[in-house]
This record gives sequence, C-alpha cells and structure tokens, in this order.
Amino acid sequence: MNIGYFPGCSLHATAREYAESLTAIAAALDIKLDEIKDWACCGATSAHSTNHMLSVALPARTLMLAEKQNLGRVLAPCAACYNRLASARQAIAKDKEIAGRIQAILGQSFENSVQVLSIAQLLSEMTGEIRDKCKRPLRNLKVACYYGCLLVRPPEICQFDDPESPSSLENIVKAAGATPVQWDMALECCGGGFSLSRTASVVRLSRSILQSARKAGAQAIVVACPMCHSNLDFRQGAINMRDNAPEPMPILFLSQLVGLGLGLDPARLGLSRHFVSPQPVLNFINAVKLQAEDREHA
Amino acid sequence: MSAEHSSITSPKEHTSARPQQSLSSQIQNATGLDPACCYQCGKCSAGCPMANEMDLKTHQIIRLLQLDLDERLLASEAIWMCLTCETCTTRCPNQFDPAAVIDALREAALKKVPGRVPKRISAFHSAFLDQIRMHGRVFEFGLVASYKLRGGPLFADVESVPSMLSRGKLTFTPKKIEGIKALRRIFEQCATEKSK
Amino acid sequence: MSDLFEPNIVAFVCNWCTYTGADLAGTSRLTMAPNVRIIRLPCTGRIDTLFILKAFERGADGVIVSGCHPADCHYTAGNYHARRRFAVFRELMEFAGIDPQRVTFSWVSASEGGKWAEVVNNATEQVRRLGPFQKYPSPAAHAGEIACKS
Amino acid sequence: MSRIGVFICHCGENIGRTVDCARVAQSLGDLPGVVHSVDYKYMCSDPGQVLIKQAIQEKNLDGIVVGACSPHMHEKTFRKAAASAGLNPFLCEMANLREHCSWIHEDRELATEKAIALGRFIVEKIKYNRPLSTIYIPVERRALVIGGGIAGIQAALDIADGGRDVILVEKESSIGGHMSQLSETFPTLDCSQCILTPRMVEVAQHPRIKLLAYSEVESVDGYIGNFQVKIRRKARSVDETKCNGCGECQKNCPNKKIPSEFDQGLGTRTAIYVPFPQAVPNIPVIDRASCALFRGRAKGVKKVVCGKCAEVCGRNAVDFDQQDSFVTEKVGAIVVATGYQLYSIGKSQELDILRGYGEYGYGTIPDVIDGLQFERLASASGPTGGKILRPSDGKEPKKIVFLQCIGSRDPAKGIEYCSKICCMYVAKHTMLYHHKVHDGKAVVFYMDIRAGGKGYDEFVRRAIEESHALYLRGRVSRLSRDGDVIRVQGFDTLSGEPVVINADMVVLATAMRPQPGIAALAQKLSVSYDQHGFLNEAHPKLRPVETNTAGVFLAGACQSPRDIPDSVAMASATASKVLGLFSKELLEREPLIARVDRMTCTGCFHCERVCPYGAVERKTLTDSKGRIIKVIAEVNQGVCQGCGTCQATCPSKSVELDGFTDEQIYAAVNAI
Ligand SMILES: Cc1cc2nc3c(=O)[nH]c(=O)nc-3n(C[C@H](O)[C@H](O)[C@H](O)COP(=O)(O)OP(=O)(O)OC[C@H]3O[C@@H](n4cnc5c(N)ncnc54)[C@H](O)[C@@H]3O)c2cc1C
Ligand SMILES: Cc1cc2nc3c(=O)[nH]c(=O)nc-3n(C[C@H](O)[C@H](O)[C@H](O)COP(=O)(O)OP(=O)(O)OC[C@H]3O[C@@H](n4cnc5c(N)ncnc54)[C@H](O)[C@@H]3O)c2cc1C
Ligand code: SF4
Ligand code: SF4
Ligand code: SF4
Ligand code: SF4
Ligand code: SF4
Ligand code: SF4
Ligand code: SF4
Ligand code: SF4
Repeated sequence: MNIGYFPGCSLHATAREYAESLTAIAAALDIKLDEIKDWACCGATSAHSTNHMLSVALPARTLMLAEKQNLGRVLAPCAACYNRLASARQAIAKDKEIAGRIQAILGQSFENSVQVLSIAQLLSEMTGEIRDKCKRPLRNLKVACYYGCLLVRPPEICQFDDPESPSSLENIVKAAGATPVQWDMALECCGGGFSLSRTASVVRLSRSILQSARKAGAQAIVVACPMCHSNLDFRQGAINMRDNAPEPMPILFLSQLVGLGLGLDPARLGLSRHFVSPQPVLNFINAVKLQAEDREHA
Repeated sequence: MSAEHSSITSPKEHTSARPQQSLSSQIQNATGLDPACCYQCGKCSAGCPMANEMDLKTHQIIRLLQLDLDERLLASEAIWMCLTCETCTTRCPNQFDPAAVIDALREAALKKVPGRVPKRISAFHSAFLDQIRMHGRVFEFGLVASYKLRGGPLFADVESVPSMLSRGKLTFTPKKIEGIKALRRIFEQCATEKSK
Repeated sequence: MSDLFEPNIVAFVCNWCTYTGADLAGTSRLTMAPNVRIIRLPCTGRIDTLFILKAFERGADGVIVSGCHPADCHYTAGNYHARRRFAVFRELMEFAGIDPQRVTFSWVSASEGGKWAEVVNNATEQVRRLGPFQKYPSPAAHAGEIACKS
Repeated sequence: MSRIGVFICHCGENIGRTVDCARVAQSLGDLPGVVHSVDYKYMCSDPGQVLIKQAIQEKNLDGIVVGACSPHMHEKTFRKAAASAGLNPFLCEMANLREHCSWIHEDRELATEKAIALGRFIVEKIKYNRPLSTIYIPVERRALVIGGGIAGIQAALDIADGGRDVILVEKESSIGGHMSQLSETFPTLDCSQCILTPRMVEVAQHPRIKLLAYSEVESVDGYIGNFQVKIRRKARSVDETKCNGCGECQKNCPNKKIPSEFDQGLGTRTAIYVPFPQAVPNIPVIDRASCALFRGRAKGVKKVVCGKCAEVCGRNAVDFDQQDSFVTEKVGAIVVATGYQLYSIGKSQELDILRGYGEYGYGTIPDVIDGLQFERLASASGPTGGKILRPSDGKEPKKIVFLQCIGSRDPAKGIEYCSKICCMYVAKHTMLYHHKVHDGKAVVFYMDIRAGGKGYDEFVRRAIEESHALYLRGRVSRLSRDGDVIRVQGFDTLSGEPVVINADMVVLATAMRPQPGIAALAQKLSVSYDQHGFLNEAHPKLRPVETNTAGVFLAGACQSPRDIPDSVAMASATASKVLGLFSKELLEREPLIARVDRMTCTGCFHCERVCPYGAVERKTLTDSKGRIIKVIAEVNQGVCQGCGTCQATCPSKSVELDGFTDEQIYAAVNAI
C-alpha cells in the first residue's frame, strides 16, 4: 500500500524514534510511506491561537502539495498535526468563502481532495496483517492505551472511533499480542503544547495519567503523539521525584509496540532514545521468549 | 463609581440589537457560533483539565462574552490557559464550541490588547511562528533559544538540552524548505486578512 | 394614470385566520384604504390559482392572498399545499403578463388586525403606483414591448 | 330564475354613519334576480328578523343576503331565522359591511361603493347556492382505550361510569403502567400502589369495561362514530377462563433467574409469571423466549423439556399450544393512552438522532442507575424490600448523586425538550433517601429547578431544607469508575468551583420519551406526531385532548411528558369529550364538505394525496355484471372537514366543496 506521509516537525527531531519505528513497521507491513515534498509545519497551537487564517492556510499548503503529488491519503502520525490538517480540510470543505480565501492566499487552486489519517486509523485498517505477522512476544504484557485529547476528538473532525469510549488503539495493541488494561485516563489531556511555556500544568496533568495507568496495572503506556510522549516520558523524572519515585513507567509509541509485536529488532525502533528506559518491557519480552523456548524443549 | 469602572463590572447596555462592532458579534462572525446558544450549564468547565488554574472557567468566558464585557475577557489569563483539548466541545450538550471561541478570543486579544497577553505565552507563540516563517519548520533548539530570548523563563529546562542532544533529539542546523518564499507570503497575507 | 387612481383589489382569504383578523381590525376601528374587497374561503388550500387570473380578467388591479401562518392552519396542512401551489403560480404570472407586484401573499392570523391593515395599505399603495391593470397582453404585444425597450 | 331578498342593516349608527345604507339597498335591488331589497336599523333584533321571515314567505324568496356585521357574529342567527320561515338555511349568506367596511373607512362615498361591491359578490354567489342538509352520522357509542396506565385506567373508568361501554387494550399482561412501579408519589408522598390498586380492581370488575390485556391493536378502519378495530390477543399460554390466579405454576417453575422488567432488571422472575402481585388480571403469562419448554421446541428438541407449570396447575389452565387470536370491535371513539419510556444512555439507540452517553459510561457502570430503578429500590414491594442498596454489592450507599436533565435539554444527544417531571421526582428521591439512610448525603446536579404546580416548589424546598439535599447548579462532565466508587466530575456554576465527588451510587433522571412503536400505532390511527414521537393534539390550547382525526383522543404521557395529576386530569377531560360525542345517537355535521363527480373523476388521486384528513377513499365502480369500470375518489362524509384543498388540486375539476363551489366563487369574482 502507498500512503502519503506528513511527519511534522517532531518526527524529524524530538520524536525521531517515532519516525524510525514507523519506517520499520511500514516496511514490515508492506506500506510505502511517500513523504510530502517540501511540507511545512502545520502551525500547531501557536497558529490557531493567534491567527485562524494562518492555522488553515499552513496545513492547506501541505495538503495542496500532497494533492499535486497525487497522494489520495496522507498519514499524520502526530495527533496534533493530524488534528490541524483534518480541521483545515474540514474548514475548507464546509465553507465556500474560506475555500475561496485560502485559494487566494495560496495563490493556487486545489481540490481539497486529500484525506488525512491518524496512525490509529491507518493501523486499524491493518489489524489483520498485524495479527498475521505477529510473533507474539508481547503475550501478557499489560499496556494502557493513551489516546490523549485529539486522536479521536472532536468527533466532527475525526469521524473515527467513539469519542468517549474509543477502542481502536486497544484493537491494534491486541493484534500486536499485548493486553490492554481497563483504565480511566485514556482521553484526558496531558498538557499538550504547554511543555515549555507552562511546565507546572503539564506535570500536574501528566502525573495523574501516570498514576492511573499504574493503578490499573499497566507495564507501559502506549501513545500515538510526540507531544504526549514528551510530556509523559521527558517530564516523568520530575513527576516521579514528587511521587516518591515509584517504578518508572515506560512510554512507547504505538509504532514501537507494534514493531515489538512483529518481532523487529528493538534497536531499529529507537527505543534507546527514551528518557524512561523501556528496559523492563524488553526484559518481560525476553522472559516470555525464554518461557516459550523452555516449553518447546520440554 | 467611575464610568470606566462601571463599564467593566456591569453588563454593557444594549439597545434592541447587538451592535455590529461588539465583541460577541465579532466572535460570532469569526466562528459562526452565537454566544447566546450557550445555556451556562457548566459541563465544559466540569471537564476542563485546566479549570483549576483558570481565573475564569470555560463557561464564565462564554458568559462574559454574552455580556460583552470585553475588557475583562480579553485581559484574562484564562483564554491563554486553554489547551484546545476539545473536551468541552466534544461534550457540550448544546453543540456549542468553546474551544473555537477561545481561539477567536485569543486572536482578538492579540489585536486589541497585546500588552495584556501573558508574556511567556506570547513569547512562545511568537518564537514558534518565527521558526516556521524562517525555515518552514520548527527546530526545537532554535525554538528554545528564541523563546528564552523573548523572555521565556531563562534557566528552566536548560539542563535538559544536553540530555536531548545525547538522544539525538535536537538538531542544530536548521534546513529551510524550498518554498520558503511562498510560505512567507502566506504569513504576510494572513497577517493582513481581516476577519470576515 | 392620475394621482387619484383608486385601484380595485380583491382579497382571497381563509375563514379562520385572515378573515377573523380582518374582523379584528374592524372591531379595533383601524382605518385602512377602502380598495380591498374580501372573498371568504374556508382555507387558502381552497384557492385555485385560476381565481387570481379570473380576478384580473374581470377588472381587478391587484390581488391579495392571505391565510394562516405556516404551522397554524385550521385544517393542519391546507395552507402548506396552497403555498406549494403559489410557488408554481408566481412563475406562471410573469408568463401571463401579470406583474408579480400586483399579487401580495401574506400570513395574517386571527389576532393580527394591525398586520391586516398594513397588508391592505401596502398593497393598495403598491398597486396604485403600478397603475390600472390593462389586460393580459397578447404574446405578440408582449414581445413588441420588449423589442421597443431594447 | 332567482328570487333573492337583500337586507341591509344600519347597526344603529355603526354602519349607517359611514355607509349610505339606503343607497346600498337600492343599488343591490337593481341587480337581476333580486326581487326584494330593504334597509333597517337593527337586523338582528326581533323586529328585524320578523322582517326577513315575512319577506321570505310573502315574496317567496329562494335566497337571502343580509348585509350587516361579520358572519362570524350573526350568520347562525339569520340562518336560523331563514329556516324557521321555511327556507333552507344554506340559502342565506351575509355580506360583511361593518367589520370589513364601515368600521375601517372614513370616506362615506368610497365606503358606500365598497359596501355595494361586497353585497354584489354575495348576491351573485348565492344564485348558485344549493339547499344543503345537515349530515347525520350514526355513532357507535362504545369507546376503545389503548394503554392501561393511570391515564387509560382513568379514562376507561370515567367513560364507563358515564354509562358507555369501554374496551381497554393493554399490551402487557397487566394494566397499571409505570405508576405501578413507583414507590411514593410527589407532591404528597402517598404510596403509589395504595392509590392505584383499587382503581385497577375497579377496572377489572366494572360491568361496562371489557379488559383485553396482553393485546395490541392490529388495524383501525372507519371514522368518527364508526371505527372498526382489529385487536390481536397475544398468546398468553394460559387459558384466562380457567386460571384462578393461585400462583402454583410460578412457584414451581424451575426457571427463576430471569431479570424482571417490572423491577427494571433489579429483581428476578420466573418464566411463567405475573409481573407483580397486584396484577390485573391476575393471570400469569409464559415468556416463551425464556421458558425451557418453548426453547426446547424452538431448537427442535423432540423430548418435552419441562412442563412443570402444567403439571402443577389444578385447573388445567396452562396451554402450551395457544396461538395469537384476533377480535374485531366496533367503536365510536378511540382514546390513546400509551404513555412513555425512559431514555437509555446506552451506546446503541433505536433512533438516529439519539446518541448515548459515553462520558457516563454508556450504562456500563453498575451503580449508575435510572430513576425508575431507584423507584424499585425505594418501593416496599421492590426487590430490596424498600432498602436503598447498591446493585453491585448490596451495600447501602452513603453518598448518592442525582443528575438531572440527562437526555433532556440536550440537543447534542437528540432531545431538546424538558421532561417536566424529573425535577420533581429527583426532589422526591432525595427525600426518600433521607428517610431511609439517615447518615447518607444526597447531592443533586441540576440546571434549573422546574417545579411549577400546586405545592411543587414547596416540595422541592422541603427536599433542600428538611432533607438536606445539596443542590449544585451545573452539569457533570464525566462519570468514571474508581475502585468501587464512582467519580463524579461536575461543576457548581454558582460558586464557580469544579466539584469532584466520589459517590457510592449515581441516579440519572433520564428523559421521558414516547413508547416504542408509537409511530406505527399513530399511522394506524392517522394521528400526527412530533419529531420525537409524542402524539399531536389538535390545538395546544383550545383542543388539547383531541387529535386532528375526529373521534381519536389523547390522554397521559403519550402526548408529552407529564406527571400523574396532569395525566389523570387529561384522562378525565378526554372522557368528557367522548361522553359528549356519545350523548347523541347521531352526529351532526355541517354539510360544507367535498363531493366527487363520479362521471368526470379520472382516478388520479391527487386529492387523496393533499387531503389533510385522509378523507378521500378509493372506490371501485363496477357494472351490473360486476366488472370493474374504474376506480375513483370518494369523500368520506364523516372525515372530511371541508378545507377545499382537494378541489383546488383536482386537475379535472371533479371534486366540489359544497358552499364554496367553483361556480359560486367565480360568480363572486365575476361581480368585480
Ligand atoms: C422515575 C419516575 C418517578 C415518577 N414519580 C412520579 C411521582 O412521584 N408523581 C407523579 O405524579 N408522577 C410521577 N412520575 C410520572 C408518572 O410515571 C407518569 O405521569 C404516569 O405514569 C403516566 O401515565 P400514563 O398512563 O400516561 O403512561 P404509562 O404509565 O406509561 O402507561 C402506559 C400504558 O400503556 C401501555 N401501552 C403502551 N403502548 C401500548 C400499545 N401500543 N398498545 C397497548 N398498550 C400499550 C403500557 O404497557 C402501559 O401500561 C414518575 C415518573 C418516573 C419516570
Ligand atoms: C401576563 C400573563 C400572560 C399570560 N400569557 C399566557 C400565554 O401566553 N399562554 C397561556 O396559555 N396562558 C397565558 N396566561 C395564563 C392565562 O391567562 C390563564 O391560564 C387563563 O386565563 C385562565 O383562565 P380561567 O378561565 O381559569 O381564568 P380567568 O381568565 O381569570 O377567568 C375567570 C373569569 O371568572 C370571572 N369570575 C371571577 N369570580 C367570579 C364570581 N364570583 N362570579 C362570577 N364570575 C366570576 C372573572 O370575571 C373571569 O371572567 C397568561 C397570564 C398572565 C397573567
Ligand atoms: S457546556 Fe456548552 S452550553 Fe454548557 S456552559 Fe459550556 S458552552 Fe455553555
Ligand atoms: S479545550 Fe480548553 S477550555 Fe475546553 S476543556 Fe480543553 S482546555 Fe478546557
Ligand atoms: S345584525 Fe349585526 S350589524 Fe345588524 S344590528 Fe345586529 S349586530 Fe349590528
Ligand atoms: S397454576 Fe394454573 S390456575 Fe394457578 S395461576 Fe397458574 S395457570 Fe393459573
Ligand atoms: S414449562 Fe417449565 S420453564 Fe416453562 S414456564 Fe412452565 S415451568 Fe417454567
Ligand atoms: S424537569 Fe427538570 S430535570 Fe427534567 S428535564 Fe426539565 S429541568 Fe431537567
Ligand atoms: S383529484 Fe379529481 S380526478 Fe383525481 S381522483 Fe381526486 S376527484 Fe378524481
Ligand atoms: S375538503 Fe379538505 S378535508 Fe374534505 S376531502 Fe377535500 S381536502 Fe379532504
């Protein structure tokens, strides 16, 4: 399968491991990621907080480039980028006037024909393949699937999964062989874009997410957004210090978990780039493997 | 009580129709949402992750807008506190969209009372957008540097730079996108776009 | 056309809303132009658009059609069917050479005496401005008129 | 050749001041066909009427036109006068020279001219009037009541007490409706069963009420005074004529773990069961979907799996082979009293516009219950014997949270209306809770308190002041499970504070919705309903218990959410309407209705499509040998209300509305 690819700024830098793991599983699942040439940043919170037109125009430019490249569907692995691209697409589709103004600003016409997909959407389509190729090393690994605020919301934009009790990540995780836990904070916001400007809020919000996952018995949290990852991973040290340093909670990108499930080499999945070491997860996998081998020998 | 004071503390008197230039009609034009459609149930504030930190809760923001108390509203920190997590919008029983209204209010505040916008937040947004304008993409290292230069808290987070570097998460050398000229034009055009 | 032209206007109104509203205008002693003559029908649903054409043929200069507000029809839905019929009729009118301004469609409820007076006065003014209705121009005359203008 | 008389009234000075009445009389007198024309000071006075009667007789008039006030004022008066002088009343018409002329104009010249024109219209029109006679329709003086809740029970009893026979059809195996499930009722807190049971028994014993429980209306034909109703009697599997309600069968049924509908799933019942001990009729029914024997049969098992109930029945009443049967009843009026159901917050909803409450767990959190479930917990005859206990672990909840307006006033979830009664029953619930759990705390999240009614607001105040319920103004954003408590994440807009409560139990005051299947029933009855399925009254203020279909009436919560006092008042109002209809053997109708010309009707049925009342029927014309000639339209005289829409629509001008025929109207228009 061919699909357009909008990495967004973080996948080139702070969330490099997300990009690496994504590339790795794409290869394993026969997906060809076609990066949009010369894409620009979606503008993120800073654009939509300060200039509505800009927040539509920046994604529109990228969508236009994708259209020129004949990409029917584009994957935006970052939930925030996904939200901006999908919102812009809808704003243009819904309102003829906006569409006209955007075309004027871009100085080019375009059809707004490119569909935007989140990683949850894309992998939901592939659960069959994942299950087929799964090597089952994740058996009994308990993970908390964290959607964050924007992966399935607002429903008018996403039109995918249930905005209040979603199940797509759980289904993907199950296909990859792991066991999702029942928990309470799957949709609560982690503090998103306040990572730099209001760290205290991020710490407060991310902390309750980590606590809830821990309480539910999760061994790792699976995320589908670089911002969520950075808040839960990078900030976790500070949080754990306040919480009397309980066991650190590894935070895995969905692509990393799927990669592990497919039996890919952890080194190719960028696991070493995390602040919270995912070693406990790897140890668990090894233990499972050993057990299985034991059983085979016996 | 001075006239100025009373204009802040009591709802502005409207004659029959809402005046065109009032903040509420301006926001309605920008978002297509009529503030009168909010019936002040508070469900938005109940679910808002930032409610505890906001000086005005989400439904109160809409309330002040209904009353056209623009000075108090635009100067409030609360509108900058919103994470645009869309919880309120997803759950509003009246199909209102507080997140979109707050975005529009921020835009209005930047235009009308730029001096009242919290420094570190406006510094962050400016730094962020500057990155895009300069390179087409955001390079975190440049972003952090520029943010600090613009008055973001100076020492916080500096200790993390080396650890980021060691994990290959920061790049020093920004690359410009090819269409940077066209992109800058988009910025210019959007800056001059009058809200409809 | 002189300043003193007094148009002859016929009103087709329903019994329950507009006729009663016109009664109310009377009991409230609202004065209005004397040019409008009411023909009472049970419902606007009963109004055949041919009545309107006939009225012009017989010398009316203008016509008013008025009944209950959309959701208030005494017969639930008669006025709904009437509205659909009149929508088609509007197009027909121009074809028949009748200036659509000569026909006023309105809703006047039983409690809107004042609104009825307004409808009557406005229609009278409007038709007065248009002058007497001559006759249905034959298609040829119609074409000629257009030719002259261009 | 017409012989028309014209009578112009001065109304004292009222007309005479602005209209030259003598000139009007004279001018109209000159019209062809007019043989008599006079003016007089007060036409409606006795001498005025005598004038008319004399003229009719002396001049042998065949039509009279009275130019006076509005026909809405005196048309009846003058038609009666005409009739008493031997002239068909429909040959008398009025020209409105007062309300539509003298009172609204000042210029005497122009007003007089207009008065002449108005008179002329009517004179020309009346030349085409036909004598019409009042239509009489026979009335079958028995009523059908559909639905045996409190509304249906009250309507049935009132009609029966008024001396008319009633057939009461109830789809469940017992009457009683929702009221039988309630514990105590606002605003007086009397026990629901205590006041309801005697009425149910009265229904069963009333000689004029025929109770058809476990039955549904299959089809309805006919019209006011003459309905034919086919009723399906669903197979109970128990012979009603034999069973004496001893209850042995239930006791011995091995299948005891079926969730009881009556207890809202909080208790259990057997497969052969009566829903509750006071059921009327007190005859069990076998729930075939749960009965072992029938399940065996459905699976094709040869062996008879069970049959315990039949074995123990001393009366041989159990009949596993019973089939649905049908009865047809002829009735003159129908009362619909099908009541309501509650909004379910679950994920799947039967209507597209409805959406469940994911933020409240879609109904998956065990100790989140609805109002009717709370009623069952609070009811002395309920599954817990009246103790408030959590369904999950049977513990007494010490902190209980009530959420109002769930599903109601929530356009996002598909319902914008207020359910009207929940504010009251939540207040009641906090009181019942306070009485039963002294050390408990009740918290209510509300948006507004709607307690309009006699003693209602006082009732809510008592809940707050005496039962110490804490009322917080705001909606709740989310309910989530946290161990064995429910985390309630709400807001109090009055203090501006977010509120998080760890509750032991949460009660949702969910919206009242019409009964399932109401649309199908409404269509059978040609009754309209709103977008939510509540049945429409003919006029919200002036005809609140009638529908637009003559002879079909409404009672209770099927029309909109309402409480017991309102349901009962409405039922009694409906009964008085029905008794009024039944007060005569023949129903009088104004003859101003439509008629189809059999010769010219082409059978296109445009008329059928536009008639707001479904009055147009299809009739097959056959020749003497029974061969079909054509199918044409025919107007049912009992149903037509005389709007004339059919006539304006008919392409071949084959349908005429008496009183307003094309001839009559063109005559008036020609007189311009
Ligand atoms: C939680 C709760 C608490 C309440 N507490 C109070 C209170 O304290 N005081 C008060 O005044 N009110 C109270 N009410 C309101 C009260 O329940 C209603 O006002 C009342 O029950 C309405 O009566 P009804 O006969 O119109 O409808 P229902 O009680 O719903 O009866 C309708 C009957 O019609 C039958 N039926 C339905 N469809 C058909 C069909 N197609 N064919 C044949 N039969 C059919 C049903 O089986 C049912 O028996 C409460 C309501 C709720 C939800
Ligand atoms: C400002 C206002 C606005 C309203 N608007 C609406 C509305 O929009 N919609 C709506 O549905 N309702 C409305 N209402 C309510 C409505 O007015 C009442 O519901 C309705 O008028 C009640 O009718 P009634 O016949 O019971 O009483 P009334 O209208 O009060 O009639 C009672 C009659 O009895 C006569 N009478 C009194 N005592 C005696 C006696 N001892 N002997 C003989 N005769 C006596 C009185 O003179 C009077 O004629 C409104 C009320 C108010 C105050
Ligand atoms: S949830 Fe919606 S209706 Fe309620 S207060 Fe917030 S914006 Fe207003
Ligand atoms: S979008 Fe903003 S206001 Fe709404 S819930 Fe999220 S943080 Fe609060
Ligand atoms: S008939 Fe009418 S117009 Fe004549 S006196 Fe009587 S009320 Fe007045
Ligand atoms: S045992 Fe027989 S008589 Fe007794 S209740 Fe059951 S069916 Fe009726
Ligand atoms: S046959 Fe058996 S299971 Fe069925 S109702 Fe009778 S006793 Fe119960
Ligand atoms: S009655 Fe009260 S609780 Fe029920 S919908 Fe209306 S306001 Fe809400
Ligand atoms: S519209 Fe006229 S022609 Fe057609 S079926 Fe009806 S009566 Fe007959
Ligand atoms: S007059 Fe009106 S009600 Fe009667 S048949 Fe015609 S359309 Fe139906």
